Amino acid sequence: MSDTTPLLRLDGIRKNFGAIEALKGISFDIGRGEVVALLGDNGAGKSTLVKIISGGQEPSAGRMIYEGREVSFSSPAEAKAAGIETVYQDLSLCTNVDVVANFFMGREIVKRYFGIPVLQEKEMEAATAKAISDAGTRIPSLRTNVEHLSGGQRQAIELNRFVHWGGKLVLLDEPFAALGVEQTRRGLEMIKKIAAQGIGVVIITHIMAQAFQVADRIVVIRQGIVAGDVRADDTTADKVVRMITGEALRPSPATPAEAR
Amino acid sequence: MSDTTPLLRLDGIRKNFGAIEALKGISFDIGRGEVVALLGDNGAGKSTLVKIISGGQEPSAGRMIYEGREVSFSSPAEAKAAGIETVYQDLSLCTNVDVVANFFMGREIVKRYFGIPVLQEKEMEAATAKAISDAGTRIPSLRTNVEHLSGGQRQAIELNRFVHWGGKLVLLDEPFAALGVEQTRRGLEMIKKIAAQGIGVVIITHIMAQAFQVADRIVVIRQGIVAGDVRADDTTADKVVRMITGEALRPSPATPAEAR
Amino acid sequence: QEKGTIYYLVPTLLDEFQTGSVSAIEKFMGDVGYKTVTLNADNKTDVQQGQMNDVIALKPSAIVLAAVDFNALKPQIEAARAAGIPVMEFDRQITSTPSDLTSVAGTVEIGHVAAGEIERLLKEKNGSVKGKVLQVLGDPGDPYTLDIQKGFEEKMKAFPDVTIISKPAMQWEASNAGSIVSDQLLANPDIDLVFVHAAHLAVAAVASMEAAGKKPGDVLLVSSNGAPVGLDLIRKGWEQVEVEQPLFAQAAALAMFADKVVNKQEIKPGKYEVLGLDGEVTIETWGPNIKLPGAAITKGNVDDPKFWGNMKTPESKVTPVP
Amino acid sequence: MISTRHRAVIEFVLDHLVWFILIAVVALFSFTVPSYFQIGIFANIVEQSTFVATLAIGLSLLIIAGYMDLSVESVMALAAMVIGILFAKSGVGLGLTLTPAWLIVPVSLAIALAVGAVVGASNAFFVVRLKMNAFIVTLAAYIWGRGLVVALSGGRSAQELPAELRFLAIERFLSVPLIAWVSIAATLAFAFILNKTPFGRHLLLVGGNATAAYRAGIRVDRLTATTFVLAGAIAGLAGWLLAIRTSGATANLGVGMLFQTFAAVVIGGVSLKGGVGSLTGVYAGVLLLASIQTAINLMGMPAHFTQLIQGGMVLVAVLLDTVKIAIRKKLA
Amino acid sequence: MISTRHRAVIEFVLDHLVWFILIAVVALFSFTVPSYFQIGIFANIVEQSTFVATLAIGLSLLIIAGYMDLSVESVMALAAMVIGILFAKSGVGLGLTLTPAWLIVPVSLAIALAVGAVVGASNAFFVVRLKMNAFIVTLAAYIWGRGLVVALSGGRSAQELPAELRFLAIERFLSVPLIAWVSIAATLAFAFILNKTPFGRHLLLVGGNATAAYRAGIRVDRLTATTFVLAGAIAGLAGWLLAIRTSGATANLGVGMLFQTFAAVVIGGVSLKGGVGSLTGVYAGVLLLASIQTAINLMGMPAHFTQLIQGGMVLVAVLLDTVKIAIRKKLA
Ligand SMILES: Nc1ncnc2c1ncn2[C@@H]1O[C@H](COP(=O)(O)OP(=O)(O)OP(=O)(O)O)[C@@H](O)[C@H]1O
Ligand SMILES: Nc1ncnc2c1ncn2[C@@H]1O[C@H](COP(=O)(O)OP(=O)(O)OP(=O)(O)O)[C@@H](O)[C@H]1O
Ligand SMILES: O[C@@H]1[C@@H](O)[C@@H](O)CO[C@H]1O
Ligand SMILES: [Mg+2]
Ligand SMILES: [Mg+2]
Repeated sequence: MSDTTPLLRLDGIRKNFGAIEALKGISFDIGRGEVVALLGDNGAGKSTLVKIISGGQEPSAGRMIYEGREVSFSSPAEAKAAGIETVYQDLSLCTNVDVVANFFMGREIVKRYFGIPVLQEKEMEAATAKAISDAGTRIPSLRTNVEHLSGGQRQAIELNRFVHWGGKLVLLDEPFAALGVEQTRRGLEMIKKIAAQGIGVVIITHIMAQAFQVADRIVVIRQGIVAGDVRADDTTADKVVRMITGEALRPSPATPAEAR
Repeated sequence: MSDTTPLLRLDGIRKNFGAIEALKGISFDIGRGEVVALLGDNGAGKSTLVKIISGGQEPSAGRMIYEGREVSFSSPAEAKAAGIETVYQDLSLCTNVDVVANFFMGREIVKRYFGIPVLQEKEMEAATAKAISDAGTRIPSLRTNVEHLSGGQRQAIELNRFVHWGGKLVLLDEPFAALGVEQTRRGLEMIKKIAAQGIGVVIITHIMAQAFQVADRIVVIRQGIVAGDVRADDTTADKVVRMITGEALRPSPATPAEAR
Repeated sequence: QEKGTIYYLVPTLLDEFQTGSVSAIEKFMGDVGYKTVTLNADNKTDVQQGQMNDVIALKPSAIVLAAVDFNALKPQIEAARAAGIPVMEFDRQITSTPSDLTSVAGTVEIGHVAAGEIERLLKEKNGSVKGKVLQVLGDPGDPYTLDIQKGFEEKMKAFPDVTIISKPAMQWEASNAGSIVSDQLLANPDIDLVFVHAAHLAVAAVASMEAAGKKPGDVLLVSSNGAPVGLDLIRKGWEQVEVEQPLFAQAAALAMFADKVVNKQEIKPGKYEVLGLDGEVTIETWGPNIKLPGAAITKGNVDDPKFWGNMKTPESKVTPVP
Repeated sequence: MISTRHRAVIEFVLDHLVWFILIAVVALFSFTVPSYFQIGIFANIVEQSTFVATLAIGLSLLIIAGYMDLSVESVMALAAMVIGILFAKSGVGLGLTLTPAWLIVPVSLAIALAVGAVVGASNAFFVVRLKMNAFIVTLAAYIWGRGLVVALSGGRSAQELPAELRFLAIERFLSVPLIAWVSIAATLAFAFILNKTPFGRHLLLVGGNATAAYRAGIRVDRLTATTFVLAGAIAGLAGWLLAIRTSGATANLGVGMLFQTFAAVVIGGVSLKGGVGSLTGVYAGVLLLASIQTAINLMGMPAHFTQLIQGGMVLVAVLLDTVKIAIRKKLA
Repeated sequence: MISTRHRAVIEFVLDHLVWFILIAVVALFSFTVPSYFQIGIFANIVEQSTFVATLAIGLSLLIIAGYMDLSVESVMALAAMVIGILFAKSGVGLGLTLTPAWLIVPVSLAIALAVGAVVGASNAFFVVRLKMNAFIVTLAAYIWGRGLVVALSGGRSAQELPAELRFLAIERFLSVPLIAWVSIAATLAFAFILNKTPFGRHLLLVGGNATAAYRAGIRVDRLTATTFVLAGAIAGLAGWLLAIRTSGATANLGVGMLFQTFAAVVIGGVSLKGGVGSLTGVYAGVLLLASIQTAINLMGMPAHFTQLIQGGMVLVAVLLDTVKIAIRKKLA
């Protein structure tokens, strides 16, 4: 499961949006089978980093070394092909089609008749039903359009469809934000299971408890730079919160520092 | 601050979507200055209930008694006029305009010249800047379109704009789901402050800790019915979780019950 | 070319008469020493109004106008003439304001000629002037088609035994005409004759007849304007008569008087021979007007090279009227 | 409460409401408009629907994917004119012949499809590669496409296509000419593609949320380009059919069909916002418009009033659609 | 890295790119097309833009709010024809006179606006009250509106409006006729309304996310209805101006302007998806199209090729717009 080269190495990743510097040089590694919790304040740059890794945005500068080779994905399709699966913070569902169509988006099961690929709806529905129920989510009908589903039901689709496809690296951007208690518990378990298979996992969350429950390492981003990169065993929730808000950087302030 | 009649009484609220019964008769009260945590599994019907109270959806059956009089709001504008402010789970922002325009959506500050109302951008910007910074959120420029903001930045706009307008009852549907640690802390404090002013608050969340931190009462909805309505002091997180998942209803099951 | 430039404002190039007029005017004006530049308004009145304005700014020797809308160009005509630029009107008569010369076949007259021919055809077919005629108009907002209709119906009043059904082909579009013909052949299987207001409409009308199982001559067909496809249809027996608009003569007449118009000399009323046709100049309230009666083209004379539809542009040069 | 079975029936009707409106409208005309009620007239309605129905396939696919194509009408005219010029015997037609003569069917069809596909590819290039707005690009193609028809034909007509092609407009199966069957077959084929193949599924996904589809690894650009080319080729097919029906081509052939096509597509239930629509619904929309036009052709009213009546009828027909909302509300 | 100041300049140019494209195109034509570079021609461009520019105001407002209005062209024609019939002295005109004579200016304007507002209100009724699709409703109005023009006039024209009205087309200020100034003034007024008043702000919000606006307490229905009525009235204004320029009205007046208006609106930067656009940009789009048309008028090329060239030029002009993407990328 382990290996000397990391699964992914980020080296000086920068990203500007016009005058705004969202990322100012991010470097850290993700190992095979390792769960990295990526923490940070709102607007710190976490989602931007995820989009860069998953091929949705180009970095303004910096290198990514994936499985020992420098890569630059020019589309999510390429990153996917390289084994990188992503769950986005702003849900990536098509609300105009049903649960099954969303679950198999871009990876539909087909059977060929005279060379023509024909969708296998029954098979896809069965697979979707199993995944959703394993996740502890209840959806009245898998044939309703996603626009009619609750926030948590939507997130369950998004979170669980990636498991179906394995991959080598999984990026989860606040995947439990809308999930219920039980669903979150199962989600965290699932993360442990995939990591155990040697898959690298990056999980973004604002809930310390979740981070400490699954993470091997904690990386904190503050205003576009890495403000901390520690083993989860070596730190505490309080310390991490201070890294996030930046308090730790100042000598004991009188009032809690405002993130300004 | 207290009064014998509740601020809002829900009486047998039902809601069907075609064949689906999302709410099967919900009854409970919300008092002035009371914070009610509305808990429940994904798809339990919480958001649907919020939309009904806030005038966005009509109930299929049932009555709402608000300040002692039966009401039926046919639009959010009417509910707003009656003093009900809502923060929706699926964010209600216009990503095509800037932060300020979103913050003052529908309640723009104007000055009249020859009877023509003219937008006062400076004033609105100043007010927005203050509210956002009080909330502990950092937004690079209030003049960028919301489409360029991070998830937490967006939620901060939505959550904080309602404070600006007071009201009598505030409905918060998972208002902290995307917020950072510090921003959530301030949000919870804010809720206490508003309640102290005699405003009723309904807050939906999946995080037990948040619920117990602010709630006077906890109402649990399970599959469209009220599965529990208890004082926060009289219960524990574990008990509430069991109400949510339905375990409590079964005599000690061997395996953890699946919400099916 | 040495004498200056004349602008020709053509209303559209989507039908054969108009296309033919471009080359005819360019040729005949060339004969008498003028260069012609053509602007196409694509059937849009406001575009043509703008073209007039632009052309006025160019100060040409004269403008030849075939108006999209017969009367909508009045202010621009006035503006051009006020700027000292003479305006000649081609094919579409404008009576609401004076111009320097108008050369027309006469749309109402086309209706008259068609009525005469249809009277003959019905009599030959039914023994007397009776029967059912389907009249396919062009666009109902186009005065050109309304005037033909007026002339035609005015004459046909004399024959109460003839039923006329009139339907418009929106935007002069051929397949619209085709649909009308196929529907009407079913609703009124006893239609004796179809009269379409332009030859390109006859193309689709014939296709519909053929699809309805008709043979050439089963349903008589009359059309106006004398375009090449119309003459082809006569040769094949599908069509009996084209009422020609004497395109060449109409264009040549303008060229014959071009010098007089450009130099603001008087045009005298009277008979003038234009490419072998008898034209008559009259002085009307809207100025000098030369009318060149359209002839009926039938199987008997269809190959006569004088018809513009045979596309044999006269070789002899037009000479200016002294 | 309504029984599940009952509800299913109502849902079915609502989902196919255009068809029921069509039936209602045709029934009404059959009772009120003399000569309307006869096989021949119904066959005419189907025949007249051929071209708009064909154009509507490509346009629907593009709109469902979240794009626009204003060029289809001109592309159709261009294809028709190219066929007219090459194979018609009089007018501007060159009257080319092939041996054996029936070869003209596949050859002319291939040419028409190719003409359409080339324009579609040019649209795709500007929209997908250069990221230009599809509305503007295809508007430009609408203008230059018609311009090319005029330039090629000199504004003149081509007439008389050979009998080997014309039989498609003359021969009938179940009273309906073969050209109409071609468009019905094309509609069904693409309805199948839209509903049952990954290509069709991806069109819906891209039209619903292009970002989500892109993130899911769907090659949105390739899909879009393919669809533009397809829409062009299908417009070429429409041009081929139109040339066959007209037995040639005129410079203004098909003018105004773009509007009818858009109307049919929207009446048929395709959302201009993308992501929603079915081709069978669109076909019903086309038939609905043609039924109204035919009623007007038969009604015997003064020519001046036809447009007024037509506008009113379109409104009334679609008004029926609004009962949908009322019923759905009742259902809940 | 680029300096902040530098960046601001570039951002400004990009935000007003249509204007810069317009300047580039006009400069190019001035150098290459004989007689293009003169005040009279520029004045003509502005004058010819009057009607499309006016129509584009109402259409832009509706599109920004997320709707569509295909009826504006017909509404304009209807208003023009009503004015023509009432006040023109010959043709189908009744030649009504008022004392004092100048009263005709406000009276005819009020009538034109009212005609437009009534059609707009009818559209609003169907769209807002009956929840019908705006595309279909306004398409129907496009058809019946033109139909009403034909029916009222019998397809004929009305000519010769009194001098008290005509002076607006004849008198010039800075070489540009007064009617053009009316449309410029209207554009500026509505640009102000769009940018600086709650009404305009709410249009943008509704177009961006109607649900969010509704939840925020904006009365979306009332806003939409108002905007339809406004768009109708503005089209009435365009009709009034067009009648004055034409000194009457003809049945086919303004045919085809709908397309030009849509093109100008989109070229001017309004997104057909709603929520984005500025009226000054749209005005530049109108001028751009008129400049191209004028260049074609002056170029003296064979008439058969004009449409071909026009389509190509529209494409090339808008192609310039794509450099935007490249530059924005560089900026990042
Ligand atoms: N396309 C864009 N254009 C301009 N600014 C952007 C864009 N995308 C992101 N930003 C800015 O970059 C910064 C980082 O955003 P990002 O979404 O990465 O934050 P985050 O760490 O994921 O925050 P959150 O916890 O709120 O999700 C923010 O200030 C945001 O406003
Ligand atoms: N418009 C609709 N049409 C059909 N079903 C709907 C609609 N809105 C909600 N539902 C269904 O009603 C149920 C309750 O949904 P609701 O959004 O109220 O859940 P919730 O308790 O807020 O869940 P979550 O915690 O996931 O946000 C769900 O099963 C959902 O699929
Ligand atoms: O002859 C043509 C007709 O064919 C018609 O298109 C209208 O204009 C006339 O001049
Ligand atoms: Mg984020
Ligand atoms: Mg919810």
